[in-house]
Amino acid sequence: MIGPLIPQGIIGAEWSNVSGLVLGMGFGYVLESSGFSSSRKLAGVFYGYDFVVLKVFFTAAITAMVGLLYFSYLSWIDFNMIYINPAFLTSAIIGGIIMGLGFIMGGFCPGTSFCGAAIGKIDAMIFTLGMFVGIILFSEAFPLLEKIYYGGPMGNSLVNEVLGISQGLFALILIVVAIGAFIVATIVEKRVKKVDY
Amino acid sequence: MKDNWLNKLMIAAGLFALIIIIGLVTMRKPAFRYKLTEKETLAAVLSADDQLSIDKAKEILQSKTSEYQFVDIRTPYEFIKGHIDGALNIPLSNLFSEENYDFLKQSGKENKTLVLYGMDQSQANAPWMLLKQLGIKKARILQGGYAFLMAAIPALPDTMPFKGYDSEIARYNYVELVKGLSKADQVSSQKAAPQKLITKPKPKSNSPAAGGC
Amino acid sequence: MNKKYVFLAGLLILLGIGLAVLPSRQHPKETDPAQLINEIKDQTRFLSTDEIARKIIEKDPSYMYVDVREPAEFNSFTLPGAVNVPLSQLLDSANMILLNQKVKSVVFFSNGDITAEKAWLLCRRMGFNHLYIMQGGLNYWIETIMNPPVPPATAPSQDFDTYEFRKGACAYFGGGSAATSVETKSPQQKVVVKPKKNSAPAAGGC
Amino acid sequence: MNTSSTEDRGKRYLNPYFGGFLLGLVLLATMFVTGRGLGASGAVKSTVVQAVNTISPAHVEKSKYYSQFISDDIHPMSNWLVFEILGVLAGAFVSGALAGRLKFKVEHSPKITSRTRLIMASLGGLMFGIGSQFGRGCTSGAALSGMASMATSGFIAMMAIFGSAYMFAYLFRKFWI
Repeated sequence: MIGPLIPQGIIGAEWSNVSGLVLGMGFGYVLESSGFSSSRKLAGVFYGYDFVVLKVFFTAAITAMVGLLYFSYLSWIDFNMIYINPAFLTSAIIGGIIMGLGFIMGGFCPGTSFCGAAIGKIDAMIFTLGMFVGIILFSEAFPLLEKIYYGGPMGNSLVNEVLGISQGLFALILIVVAIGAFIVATIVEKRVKKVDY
Repeated sequence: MKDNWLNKLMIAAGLFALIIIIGLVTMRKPAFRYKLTEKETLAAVLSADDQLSIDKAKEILQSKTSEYQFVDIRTPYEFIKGHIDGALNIPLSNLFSEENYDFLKQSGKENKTLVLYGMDQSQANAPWMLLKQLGIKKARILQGGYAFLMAAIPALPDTMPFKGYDSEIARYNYVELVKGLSKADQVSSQKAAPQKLITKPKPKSNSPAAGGC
Repeated sequence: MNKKYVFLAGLLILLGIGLAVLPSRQHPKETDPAQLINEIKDQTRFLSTDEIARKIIEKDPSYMYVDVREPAEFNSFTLPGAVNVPLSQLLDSANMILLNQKVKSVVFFSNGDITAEKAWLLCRRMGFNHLYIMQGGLNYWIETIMNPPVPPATAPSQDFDTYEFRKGACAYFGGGSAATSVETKSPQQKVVVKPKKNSAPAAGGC
Repeated sequence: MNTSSTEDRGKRYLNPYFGGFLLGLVLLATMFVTGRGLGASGAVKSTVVQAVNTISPAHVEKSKYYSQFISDDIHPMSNWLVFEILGVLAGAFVSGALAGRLKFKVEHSPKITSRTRLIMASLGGLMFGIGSQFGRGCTSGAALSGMASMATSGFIAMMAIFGSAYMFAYLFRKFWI
């Protein structure tokens, strides 16, 4: 077991911020060069004229998942030390709905808005400011929202455990679903009128 | 233009897959794997089947059968000072070395029953449980260990059950001890709850129990 | 161009099939047997009765004491604050939650240390951390803490320190009334116990 | 790599699958090094908490929500996301500069004015700010990283975000097409 490097103490914790900077640069570079700094390109996925979000998002998730599973199989990384976000069903669904609404209104998600802001998109900068205000609002109203925030706890569960299948089988299913989605997306893209942006 | 990116992707994805395949091919098989599940282990541990009783050990020693192989896990120094006849000395620190472990697996296959023992039972307990879980089905443990077998051997013809070997038997009546009641009271309570009060026949431990504290 | 996409999709599906059919390895949460072997070779899993007595007296909140004997025995006597998890019910889900916790260290004990060690080994195998065994079990607890042997006069001074501590601990755990113990121990008192502390003989046999 | 015109240059994006593959590698590297996924909204939250803490520490202590994260600050990784986002800004800037996309502008559909677009963007940001707290992460933190590590929360977040966006897409069509 070599990874994850910092939690295992192979790299000192003082390097964590440096690693954040370097990995963040990679993240930002890839997002921007894939076209995620353009809100109209992002919104295209919801109107069928540009499926770049779907393609990038699914390819990334699958690549990382397959890599992670193989790495853990080969004992290169300790899967148990990977941080798993706790699932709170009610809270996650409500949050997801609000975020979806925000996505279609603002045309960005937080990561991409930073990319847009970095190359001078003023709407992306405004979006980022809106986010700050949103988080402050949420924090101030937290006593009222606490019940929802902790609603439907499911623990740090893995999706394959919830479904009762092995990790590998789930990965295979997801790969097949994703490839199907890519094919459908390509067909839809050809049919829908191109939007110039 | 687009094709250019696609070529790069193909090369990169191919490399990615190659790394994984190389990893899979060169992956070392783990030397040890659990063969029993936790539940099976617990069941094996709870049943007394895998504990070789002192009486049975005496029988084996008398009959000199080759079905049983005693394995002494103490240090060579202790082994030289005295050991069970025909026992093999594999110190705990070497028990899982490649050749010794292979030997243990081999004798397991040959239908030989391995009997692990240390100075006392608790010394051999964890190694025995591990061997069991690693799939050496015929591993057993000598109840009470070497010290108690030796203590019991002079009494070989004696058929009286010898209880002193089991350290899990409460040697003291804890409740009475803590209450600090007098000797007379203890005797009466001994009658009330006899299974609680199996006192070791050694005078050393008996007297403090009587003393109350 | 389409061919290249087909190739990529095929590659991805192959990798996925690989994941799905690879012989499943050990449950990832389990401790590797090789590591467990190393752990049983050293003695760090044992806590001495003195250490435990000290922790209980100091009310150290980071330790939980687990009695693995059957309830009948647990009910008649156990360590202060201990919980009962009989070995036969060790794998019950409620007990798993209790034992697999990150907050407290778990100290197993039984009459001896064999049963406790069985619980320890099983829990360690399942990947739980911070587990210990009380060395010698309750029998040894009684011998050392509740009824500490008086060290011979020639023993080094730390033996007497330990003895002093044990006597204090014994009083703390409510062992023996002064009356009975003075009776039995009185012949030794003046001879053996170092007159370092005046309170020592007065406290009686404990 | 011939460049015909500046307009063409500005639009030359990576093949989406190649971009996704690279993003997956970055995510994998992140998990390999730090044991956690990428994120974005967490950085904003950390900044907000820090800012409020500097202005009025008493308020942070009183607030049930802020106080959770202040105690967490002992953890060495707590500021990791902030540095990651600084990296994102730098990386995106480099990529934009190389591709010639650096330009101050408001991107919007020809059917709406810049003002409308900016109002919508600020509302969208507000929504994302609130939603990401409920969802314990945004599209990158909860959905992308969560899916890669097979977390249930990641799949719930992904389905909820995209489901709701598709649901509301019709209402907002004139802002985009």
